[in-house]
Order: sequence, then structure tokens, then C-alpha cells
Amino acid sequence: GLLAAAPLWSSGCSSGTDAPDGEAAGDGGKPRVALIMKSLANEFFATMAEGAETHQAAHADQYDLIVNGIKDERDLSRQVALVEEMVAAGVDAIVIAPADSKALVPALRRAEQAGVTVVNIDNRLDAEILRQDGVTIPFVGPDNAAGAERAGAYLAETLGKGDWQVGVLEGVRTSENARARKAGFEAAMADAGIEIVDSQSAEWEMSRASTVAASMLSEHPEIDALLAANDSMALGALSAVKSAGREGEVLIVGFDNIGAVREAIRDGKILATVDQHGDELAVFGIEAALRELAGEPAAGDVETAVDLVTAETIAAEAKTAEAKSAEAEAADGEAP
Amino acid sequence: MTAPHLSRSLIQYGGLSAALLAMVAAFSLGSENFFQTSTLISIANQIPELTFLAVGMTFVLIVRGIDLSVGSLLALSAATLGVLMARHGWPLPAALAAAAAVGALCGVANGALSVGFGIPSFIVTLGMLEVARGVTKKLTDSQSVYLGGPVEAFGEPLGALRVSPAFLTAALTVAIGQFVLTRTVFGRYCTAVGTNEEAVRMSGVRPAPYFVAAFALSGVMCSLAGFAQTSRLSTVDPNGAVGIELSAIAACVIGGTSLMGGRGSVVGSFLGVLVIQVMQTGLAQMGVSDADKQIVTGLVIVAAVLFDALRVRLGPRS
Amino acid sequence: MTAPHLSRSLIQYGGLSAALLAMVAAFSLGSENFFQTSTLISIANQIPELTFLAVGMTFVLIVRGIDLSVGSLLALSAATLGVLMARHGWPLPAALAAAAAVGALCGVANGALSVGFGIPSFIVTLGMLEVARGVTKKLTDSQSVYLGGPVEAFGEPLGALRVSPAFLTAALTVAIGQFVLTRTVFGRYCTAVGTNEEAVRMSGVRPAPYFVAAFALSGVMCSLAGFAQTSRLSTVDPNGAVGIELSAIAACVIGGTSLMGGRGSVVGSFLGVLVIQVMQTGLAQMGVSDADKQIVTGLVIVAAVLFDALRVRLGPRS
Amino acid sequence: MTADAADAPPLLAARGLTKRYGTVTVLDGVSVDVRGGEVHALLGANGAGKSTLCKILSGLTPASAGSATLGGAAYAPASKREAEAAGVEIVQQELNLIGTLSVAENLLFARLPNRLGALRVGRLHAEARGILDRFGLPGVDPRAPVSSLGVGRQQMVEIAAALARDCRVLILDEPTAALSDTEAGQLFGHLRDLRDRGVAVVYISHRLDEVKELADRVTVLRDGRHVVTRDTAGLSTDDMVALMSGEERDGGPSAFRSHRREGDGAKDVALRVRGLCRGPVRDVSLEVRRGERLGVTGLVGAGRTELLRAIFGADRATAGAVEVGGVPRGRFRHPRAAVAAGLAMVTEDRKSDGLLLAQPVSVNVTLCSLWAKFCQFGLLRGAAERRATAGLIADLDVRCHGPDQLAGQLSGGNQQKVAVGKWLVRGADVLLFDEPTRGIDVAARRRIYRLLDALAADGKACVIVSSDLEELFETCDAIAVLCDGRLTGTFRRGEWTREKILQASFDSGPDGRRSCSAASHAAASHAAASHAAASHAAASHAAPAAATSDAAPADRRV
Ligand SMILES: Nc1ncnc2c1ncn2[C@@H]1O[C@H](COP(=O)(O)OP(=O)(O)OP(=O)(O)O)[C@@H](O)[C@H]1O
Ligand SMILES: Nc1ncnc2c1ncn2[C@@H]1O[C@H](COP(=O)(O)OP(=O)(O)OP(=O)(O)O)[C@@H](O)[C@H]1O
Ligand SMILES: O[C@@H]1[C@H](O)[C@H](O)CO[C@H]1O
Ligand SMILES: [Mg+2]
Ligand SMILES: [Mg+2]
Repeated sequence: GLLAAAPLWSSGCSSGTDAPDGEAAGDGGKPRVALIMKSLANEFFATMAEGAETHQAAHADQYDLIVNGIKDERDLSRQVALVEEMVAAGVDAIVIAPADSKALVPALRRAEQAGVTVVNIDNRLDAEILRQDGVTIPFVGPDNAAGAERAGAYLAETLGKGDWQVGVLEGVRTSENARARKAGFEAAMADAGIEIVDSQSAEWEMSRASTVAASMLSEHPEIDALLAANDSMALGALSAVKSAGREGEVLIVGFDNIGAVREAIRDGKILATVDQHGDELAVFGIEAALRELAGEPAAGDVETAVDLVTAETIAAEAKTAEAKSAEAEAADGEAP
Repeated sequence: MTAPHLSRSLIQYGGLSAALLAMVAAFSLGSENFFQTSTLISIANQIPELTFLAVGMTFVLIVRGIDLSVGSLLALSAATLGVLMARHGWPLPAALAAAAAVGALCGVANGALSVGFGIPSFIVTLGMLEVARGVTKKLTDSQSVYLGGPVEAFGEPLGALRVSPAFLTAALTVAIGQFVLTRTVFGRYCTAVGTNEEAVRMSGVRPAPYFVAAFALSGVMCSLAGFAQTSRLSTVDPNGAVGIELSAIAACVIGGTSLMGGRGSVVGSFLGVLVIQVMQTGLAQMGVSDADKQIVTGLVIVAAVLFDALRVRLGPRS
Repeated sequence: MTAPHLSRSLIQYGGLSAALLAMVAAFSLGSENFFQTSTLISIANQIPELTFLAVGMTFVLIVRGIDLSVGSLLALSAATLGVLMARHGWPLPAALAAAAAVGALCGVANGALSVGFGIPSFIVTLGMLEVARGVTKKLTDSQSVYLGGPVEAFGEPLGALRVSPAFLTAALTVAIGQFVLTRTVFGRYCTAVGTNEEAVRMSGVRPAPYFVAAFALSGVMCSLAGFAQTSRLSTVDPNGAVGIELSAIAACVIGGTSLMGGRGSVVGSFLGVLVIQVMQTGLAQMGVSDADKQIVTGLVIVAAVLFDALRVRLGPRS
Repeated sequence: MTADAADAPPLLAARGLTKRYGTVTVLDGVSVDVRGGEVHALLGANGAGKSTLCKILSGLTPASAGSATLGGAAYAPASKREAEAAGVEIVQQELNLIGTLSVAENLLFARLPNRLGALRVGRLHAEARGILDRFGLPGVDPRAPVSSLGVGRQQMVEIAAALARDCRVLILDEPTAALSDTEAGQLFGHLRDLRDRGVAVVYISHRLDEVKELADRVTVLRDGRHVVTRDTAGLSTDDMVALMSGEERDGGPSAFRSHRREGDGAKDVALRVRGLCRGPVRDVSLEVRRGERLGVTGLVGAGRTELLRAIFGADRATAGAVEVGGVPRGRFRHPRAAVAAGLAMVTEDRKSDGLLLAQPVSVNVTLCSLWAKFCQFGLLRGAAERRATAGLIADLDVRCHGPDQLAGQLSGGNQQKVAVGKWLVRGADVLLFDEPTRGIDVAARRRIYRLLDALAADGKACVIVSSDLEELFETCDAIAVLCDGRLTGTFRRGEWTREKILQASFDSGPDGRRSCSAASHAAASHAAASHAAASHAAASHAAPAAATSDAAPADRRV
């Protein structure tokens, strides 16, 4: 973006539990697991971090957790540095959501050679490079293509019959999941016979997305909907639509199910998103790592769930929640 | 020796304005839907944030300081506003006052630390950039705070002219700022402090208060910018406005303000903001690749200033 | 008034080194895994990039310029390297030479445009920041270029000391840089130009060549940094090093280099780099939240410089 | 001095004032009494501590020890503001104007007329106008940025600002260093008025004759110590010199006299300037031969500095040509070209374009000759640099704590010595000096005069701009007079008189010319005669130093 300068230092966050008393890593004490994510400016990862921390808090006796992130979605250099720092810090396992499917491989290879267990979550590492480097790293994550396809299908169904035109906001193109989601959208649009007039990468970022979307909208004023490969970009698209004065006219779908987007969906500003359960994602990754540390045979890849989130589903959730609380109150009422 | 200030800056405005018109013309040719009131309105409604920041930054640069913390202070005061309204149900005016106070306070801290201990303001405000951002995240738990209705009015275009109160406020701020800089004792002393701090001291005037005041002003401007942004997005974004300090400084320098202090004008900075904003919107509308956009952006920034430079050879490089 | 340069910078190093040690101590207490050779090695292997940039930036700041384009130039020369090797199968040395040439060229462009037309270097390099980034994206189609093997050697720790050639090169560069600055006619004139350009001119010496040379040097340093990064990531990242200029400038200023020109030291800047790098690694290892990290970061930056300021009151604020 | 002032109690009394910088003591227990209604001169060699003393008394710097009373009450100003409140004003040795502000804003800086903080621009300019007119600057526009004025005028603006504020004690630190006799004369008038109104005037100058003319009493400082305080009456300038230096005065003639007489030395032209134009400078032609020294004088703002700058290529001349050592060089486009051609120029304002104040003395000394003299494969020859610096410090008797002291920490006069010295180290065939001895004490001045003599002796040519006529009389072979940027006369040694030169300084413009060529009155015809003689001489290449103003015919046509 114009003149954009990133903040100075990487951000990251970590478990509330203080470093264990004196026990150095690896020498039979509690294993130390490092979770390395991407932009903590992205609520998705904030949620992921929370999920991990709650899990750790619940299993404080089993392992310690160090959580780190980077300043934006594609600060490769810093993420590689983090891997090295965590290895240096003597962690036993690294659970990582790589910012780039290729560039992280060598660093992770070195980590494995240093005897650190590595688990890949969220964004799959490049199989080709992995083979080149002769390393196998288990992947825990969703079927991004499927998730995207469902969002696309729901959009198509909402639009109904007609020759609609849509634009796609892709993630960082060197990420597997970005490619997968693009493919998913394309498949859905192809089925519904909707034309994709423009497809550009906004690198997962809100600000980038609002500029890219703005240009799409003025280039193709006829656009009826925007498909964003993640929610940050969906929000970016929303602000672009707003400042183009076309609120409500242009439908938007996202991916991640972050709080702000849920709000927007409730207000009818965004049509739908896909919940890939970021919190569980991290947890599954950590559990996989712990199993491997415990010496269990490597379970291989784990596929996590993806669910479509729309105004209806949110309303439904709300109801069940109310129902639950109602029951609870009723129970209280009967108690005396 | 520099040519007389007045005439210089006049010529300068001439130069910049010309550059600006040239840009508008180019974009109008480049994309048929650029030269429309709709576009101009959307530009007008984007402008306020950067304008507020640029006005404050102009004073800071003129006293020979620099304020890198504007982006974080914008976010911090926006967060203050959001939290007070959303969580504690304060009314807008009260929350706004609090936000402004926060901005002013941080500004004073910037100036006072720098002048008090002789730490370069670059460092102090760099520290503030990090600290304020951190506090913002703590305040908001790194979640964007949705406010909706109440705050939107400020950003909503209204009247036959379809310009927002935010824009009018910004325009007013520019006018007042220019007056304060050129026609008040405070403004003249700021200029003097930036030109030759020693001489000011030797003339029996303490430079420190003016230095601090400039930063305080910048802080308040950040709060205004924060409010403008919040009302435009109807949301407080704790991660918003990262890196905007560079745009703000750029606007000032494009407008002829010197990084070496003592020279600058609020109106110039405003023109700088326009250059940046028009270019952004214009490029967004043209169907060129992201890479090409950046290349054009870079060239335009230099060209705009070159345009002046060829008119009036500016004094010392900065 | 400032104390004589030599003694001042000596005291300064004293102050900064002390601050640095204090940090190391604090982190060692904070996390039992910090004070380990492994950690120190990992710090050592990350340092080169910022160090190269800071060395170049020191010269630029000393001649009273500023170079915002370092991040983009880093990426551009890295891209040149990557594309030439990956697509055109050039051997490393040749590709490296080409990359360095690109860096130097852009640097010369920065300096020459600024001095030739009297455009503030802030603007010229801001333009270069955008243009070079755009060109980088065109070169790489915004795709990161995976190189692997051949480039990794430079970054790989080796020998009993487990330090990489990159680190040794960086250390050497600092030594040479300091020597050039303090012991050569070129360095002397750079300082002179930054102190009082007019006086230099009136002494029958053209300031321009030194100004341009400083930027050219910075350009070459960007290429080196680009190579260091590429070999560390075994990949060329067209989006890499965004915003790193701020870190580079910060390192210099922490190290006692003045933004107002004429004062600075390469060794000081290197200490600045260490402060930044140690803090980053230390914080990553400690179990604190993101927000807290930023807050600490900010406080440490200010504290480190305050530490000096209390020792030697630096001259004019900048 | 009024009779009652003599026995009146001191208005300002300093007791044992001491100032230390680190380990060095620059002012050592100095006690002085200044009475109301007297002009009290401070004398002392460069670095003796005069300015330091004044800075303490005006609250610009705190004393390390000692005390003072003002009108009987204890007086220890912590800031300039406090001093002003107590009624003590100072005009400092170095210009302290703010370049980006207008003349008016500078004149009234500490008390800008305002209503609720808003400038009252009308009043500002009106008041400023008044002050400018009152203190001999009618030509200056109060709206102009002060940086557009020549140094002399800036100095006058600063003085005017101080004179305009009413005070009980007025301290002037070398106010006339950049002023010509005419402006100095005006200043003295104003100072006498103040004295008669009971103001105590503390006056620092290295021009002893003007001290003798103006001061009632003198106090002499030496190496930071108080030597003596005496009535000026019955104190000859030679006595003063002796007191300052501490050496018993040798019977010989004290004033420096050039030992060279015209006629000796080589004859070929070293510098020839033809029809040079630039800004205020209009169509100036002159030539200097090897081994000669041409003085240039004129009123403040006459264009002397501009002339030198144009010759040296510091400003691009708009017309005319320069010839060095017989080689035509056209117009220099950059000082470097001029230096390469064998020129050198000591600038007028050491602070702005003469020195690197923030750098050590040694760096300044070698600034213009690093490549030429102190470089080996691009490396600095540190030893050579130290030697050269030490040598210069000795030759010009620069008072400093050593070659590593920052130039900015030297006393004004010592800074000036360094500014001159850097070119002596470089060496050149033709040296242009703009106010070379500005702020330099008598003894050091003589050293410099001798240096000029020596330079001339080995065939160098010098052009010396000075506001101090006496200086030109002592050192030069010929004196050219500028007025409004035009050459209005050139006089050879023996030929010149103060009247003639004064006449030429005012003689300008079409009418001036006419009076000149029409020989309307004696002085004018004198000037005309010498002028004609000079031009004739120039044509015949016989005169040692000659200058011609080709402007005359052009003007007659007007
Ligand atoms: N900031 C400083 N640090 C160290 N020494 C200083 C400083 N300022 C002045 N001095 C020293 O104090 C001494 C007296 O300086 P001062 O300016 O009072 O001399 P002066 O009598 O005014 O000489 P001049 O006639 O040249 O103006 C000088 O030797 C100078 O080097
Ligand atoms: N850069 C400039 N721009 C505009 N006017 C100038 C400039 N420099 C000098 N002047 C004006 O030109 C005239 C000549 O200035 P100059 O400095 O040559 O005077 P001078 O004869 O050297 O006397 P002094 O040096 O004592 O002021 C003055 O009126 C001055 O105000
Ligand atoms: O899957 C994650 C999330 O979609 C996030 O929004 C961006 O990075 C991707 O890898
Ligand atoms: Mg003095
Ligand atoms: Mg002059």
C-alpha cells in the first residue's frame, strides 16, 4: 500500500503460565511447545492463540507453551527467525502456520535436524520442496477448497438465477490454502455459471483488500459480489463497498468466522463466512505434537472441520444458547 | 539564503496546485469515471484523517522535531473512545473529550521527555509508537470494537455539497492552523525555535514550552483523526493506521515543510495531503496492476516535488 | 554544546554497551533459556541484514540525508539475484555482482536526484521505496522465488564458533565502515558536508559527490542485506523487509547518529542493531503477551537512549 | 562622563566572577564596577574572557563562582529574561538573529505586539519601521526575512533591537566589528545619548582608537584575570596594547607599517576582473598584480561581500569575466573552480559559511586542503594534520585547549584566526579576504598583517575587504571604494585621504557620477582626478594596482 511502513517489531503472545521452575528443556521435564502463527493483527490468529492457551491452562501439568506471531501475514523473514529462536530456546516441538509454503521448509528442516518435533497447521507446506529437502512434516488443517466451495455455493444460491459478475480477493499466492480457496471459489462459480471478472491477491490483509477491492469496483462497476479468501479481506472489501456508496448492493463472503465479521453478518453487511475453528486447529496441532513426543507413531495428516456461517446459523446458535441458559435458570428455580 | 518566505510559499502553492491539477487531468483521461462528483466526494471523505495528522505534524516538524507515534496515538484515542462508549456507555461528547485528553497527554509526554532529557524526538516518539499500540491492544483485547450509529454522523456526507462534518472540521483546522502559524506569537516562536533554538534562548525566550506544545497539538490532532476514522468505519480498529506517520510526514514535506525545522506551512501540508489522496483514489480507479500502481505512485510523489523544485530552488536539502 | 567527538562517542559506547548488558541480564533472568550459546548464535545469524542497512544509513544520515528506500532496495536486489539464478541460471557470483550493481545504481539515483534538483532526500527515497517495490513485484510476479542450496552457504553457521559467513562479513563491514568514516578523507568530508554544507562549498570542495556517494554506499549495503536475507530464507521474498527502514534509522539514532547530520558513528549504529535484535529475541523467548511485548519494546528503546542522555547531554535534539 | 557619575556608587558591580569549563578556568575571580552614565570599555586579547564576563552579566551563562550587585541589590540572573527584567541588555559578539523571521519580528522578538496572542501585524511593522529609521537603516524593509540582509546590516538590526529596548545597563560585545566608520559614528551618537541619560554602557572592541574616542573608563582583562581599571583620559592606545599583552611597551611605533613600498615585486597581473555584475554589484572592473594588496571599502551594504562572492564563484555572476594569472577563466561557476585556478576566499560570516563550529579546530584547519596536503591513498595523514594545526595555532596565537577543541567553543577572535588560517594552510596565488580581522585583537592583527606582507613578498596577490579604514591604510597598496555596488574610486598609497574615500563612499548613481565627472566641488574633483588617473594607469598597466569603473559612460547616457 501507499507509504505503508510496518510497525517495528514482531508481535506475539504467550501463555499466562510463567516459565517452569528451573527445569531446562528436553531433560525429562515437561515438554515445551512453541506455537508460531502469522499476523496477530488478524483476529483469526488471536482466536487461535486463545484456544491454545486455554488448552494449555487445562493441561498445565503436561506441557508449557510459548506463543509467537509476526507483524503481518507475510513477514517471512521474521517467521523464519522465530523458528530459529525457538530452536535456540530449546523447545521440544514447534507447531506452525507457515506464512509461505515454500520458504519455511529449510528452516523447519533444520529444526527437525536439531531434534525438534514439527507440526504444520492451517497452511500446508509445499509437498514438492518437502520431498526435495527429504523431510516429512504432518499437516493438521481443513480442506480449504471444500470450505471455499460451500461459501461460493451459498452466495450463488442467494443471488439466484441471472448472469452475475463477481470478483475474488485471493490470499498470499505462495500459500497452499490461498490457492485451494481460490480453486474452491472458482469451482462454485463455474457450477452456478457465474463469471469471475477479476481476481487479485490482497495478501490476507484488511488494508490491502480495501484498496484492491476499491479498484475492482471502479474498474468493474457491474460487480455484484466479492469473494474474499479470508475475513480480514472481507472487512477490507466491506469498507471499499461502503466508501463507493454501494453498501447492500454488493454481496460479500469471507473465510475464518472472526468476531467482527459475525457482527457484520448479523447486520446483513456481509453474507457469509466459513468457520475453520482456528482455536481447535492449534489445539489439534499441539495434541499431534504431544503424541509424537510421547513416542506414538506419527499419525500423519489430520483434517479438521469447516462449517458455513450465515445469518441463519448465527441466529440458530443464539437460540440454542438462550435455551441452554433458560434450562439452567429453570434448574436453579427448581433447586430450593 | 532563501528567498523571502511569503513569495516563496506563494510560488510554492502555485507549483503544487499546478501539479495537483495535472494529476486530476491525467486521471480524468486515464479512467472515464474519475472526474465525477462521486469520486471527488469520496476523496473529500477520505481526507480528514490524514489532514488532521498533517496539521499537527507540520508544527512538530517546524519546531525541528518529528512525531512517529501519530498512527498509534490515533488508534489509542480511538480505542479510548470506543471502550468508553461501548463498555461504559459514556455519551459521545464525554468520550470524545476523554480521547482528546489522552492524545494531548501522550503528546506532552513526547515533547517533555525529548526536551527534558535531550533525547531525539525520533526515539521518544518511536517508543511511544510501540507503547501506545500495546496499550491500545490491551484496552481492546486486540478485537475491533463495533460502534455503529452514534459515531457515524461525523463521517456521513450531508447537505447539497455532500461533504461530511469531518471534512468541514478538517478544512477549518487547516485554516486555523495556518493562521496560528503565521499570525500568532505562538506560531512565530515555533518557527523561531525550529530555525535557531540557541538564538531564541539568547533572546530571552524559553524554547521548551513551544517544543512541547507542538507535540501536544499533534497529539490532539491524532485524537481528531481517530474520531474521523472511527466514524468512517463505524468501528474502532486497534490495528488501524499502522505506518500512517510516513504518509503524514510525506504530506508535509511534499507541501514544502523542512525536516530540518523552521520552514513550513499548514496550507502546503494540506496540498500535500491532497496530492497523496488524489493519487491513491485515481490509481485505484485505473485498471493497472498493483506493481504498476506502486511505480506510478513513487514517480508522482517525486514529480510533484520536482515540479516545485524547478520553480523555486528550495534552501538546504533535508 | 557537545563534548569533543572522540571522548563523547567513547562515553557513548560505554553507555550503550552498559544498556545492552543490562538487557541481556534482564532477559537471562526472565527466561532460563536466553543466556545460551544457541540463543546468542541465533541472534548473531539474524543480525547481518539490519547491520548492513545500518552501516549504509549511518553515512546517509551523516551527510544530512535520509534513505527510506532501503527495504525496497533490499528486496529489489534480492529479486535480481533470485531471478538471474533461478530463471536464467546465472552462477551465484555473477548474479551477486549484478544485484550489487542494481543496489548501487538505485543509490546513485537517490543521491543525484536529491542533490541535482534540490529535492529533499526524504521525498526522493520515498519515491524510490514505491518504485523499487513495484519493479520487484514485476520481476517476481509477486511470487517468492525459492533458491535453496546454492545461496544457503552464506547464511549457514560454520566452524567451532557456529557463526555464518554473513555475520563475519557484517562484522567486517562495521570495522571497515568505522575506519572509512573516521580515518579517510572521504569520511571526513562526509561529516563536513553534514555539518555545514555551505562552509564546505566555500572551502572549494563540491559537497555533491560525497552526498551521492553516501547514498550509493547505502544502495550497495542493501544488496548485501538482500543476499544475507535470501541465504537465511533460501528464498527471495518480494514482499520482504517492508518497513525495515524505520528499524535501520532507529539503530543509527540509538547509536548516537544525529538526524540533523554531521554526527554519528558506525560502531554506535552496530550497538543500536544489537539492542534491537537482542530485545526482539529476548522478548520472543519470554512468556509475555503481544501487547506487553510492544510496551516493553517501546520502553526499552527510550531507556537505552536515556541511559546515554543522562551520561552525555547530546547536542541539538533531532 | 558627567561629573557626578565619577563619585556615584557603581550601578553594576561584579565581585570575583569565575567561569570554568570542565578543568579549564576561562574567567578567574574578576571584579568590575560599572557606573551609571559612563561608557566602560572592556579590553583584552582574544580569549581573555570578555565575552564570557558579559554572558554571565546578561544571564546567558551561569558563573562558576562570584557574585554581582545591580543598583545595590544582589544580582545573579539565571536567564536572559531575568537579566532583561533587571534592566540589563546585551548585543552579543555573534549574530543571534532568526533567519526565517522578518526583520520586524527579529527587532521586536521578545515582545511581539499582540492581542490575545494574535500578532498585531500593522503595529509590528510600524514600530519596526520607526526603529529602523531611528537607527540608520531607512533602506531596510521590515517585512524582508532578515537572512536576506548582508552581515553588516544584520549586525545593525541586532544593535537597533537592543537600543530600542530601554535599560539601565547596555552591553555591546564588538558591535562595530562589521561596521564601517560611518555606521560606527552613528552608533556612538546613540551611545552618548544613553550615557547622558544615565545608562551604564559596557563596550567591547578591539579598535582601540574608537575606545579612546568613546569610553570614559577601561577595564583590561588578561587570561581571564582582571588587570586594571582606569580612566581613558591620559591613556594612549599604546598603553592599552601594553596592558593587554602584559609586555612593557617597546618605544617603537606601535601601529603596523607595511615594509613594502610600491614598485618592488613582480609586475604581471594576478587577478583581472572585467565588468562583473551580480545582484547589487554592477559592472565592476579591477585588477591586482602579483605581490600587491588591494583594499576594498564602502558603506555597509555597498556590495563588497557580493563582489568577492561573485569573483569566487560563490554566486553566479550575471556578466563580466575573471582572469587569473593571465589565464582567462570566464566566470567561475563554483568555488571549487576558483580554488583550482589559484583563488582563495576568507568569508565574512565565519559562523554561517566559514567554519564547522561543531567540529574540532584541526578539522577546520585542514578543511580546504585535505586532498591536496593531508591525503595518502585516500587515507587521512593524521600526523601531518596535527602538525599543521599545531603550527597554525602557534603562528596566529590561537587561544584554545588544543586541536581537538570544537571550533564553536573558541572565542570569536580565535574562531576568526582559524577561518583565516585554513586558507593559509592551503595556500593560493590570489587571496580574497572579507573582513579578515573581524574581532581579532590588536596583537594578533599585527601578526596577520605581517602574514599579508609575507604573502605579498612571495608574489601573492590579496584583495582585502574591510570596514576598518585604518586597517586598509596600514596594509594595502591601493584602496578601491564601492558604493551601491559600483566602483566609485581607487586610490594609491600616499594618494588617499579619509575625505576622498568618504566622498567616494557616498558618491553614486547618475547624479553622483555627474557631480564626480563635472567636478562640482573640491572633494569630488579630487576623487575624480584620482579616479581618472587610476583608469589611465590601468590602461597603461603602469600602476601597481588599479581599478576602473566602465559604468561611467553608460550612466551618463541615462
Ligand atoms: N563552551 C566552551 N567550552 C570551553 N571553553 C570555552 C567555551 N566557551 C568559551 N571558552 C573559552 O573561554 C575563553 C574566553 O572566551 P571569550 O569569548 O570570553 O573570549 P573573548 O575575550 O570574548 O575573546 P574575543 O576577543 O576573541 O571575543 C576562550 O579561550 C574560549 O576558548
Ligand atoms: N543573498 C542576498 N539576497 C538578496 N540581497 C542580498 C543578498 N546578499 C546581500 N544582499 C544585499 O546586497 C547588498 C550588499 O550586501 P553585502 O553583504 O555585499 O554588503 P557589504 O558591502 O558586504 O556590507 P556588509 O557585508 O557590511 O553588509 C546589501 O544590501 C545586502 O542586503
Ligand atoms: O487460514 C489462515 C486464515 O485464513 C487467515 O485469515 C490468513 O492466513 C491463513 O493461512
Ligand atoms: Mg568575545
Ligand atoms: Mg560584507
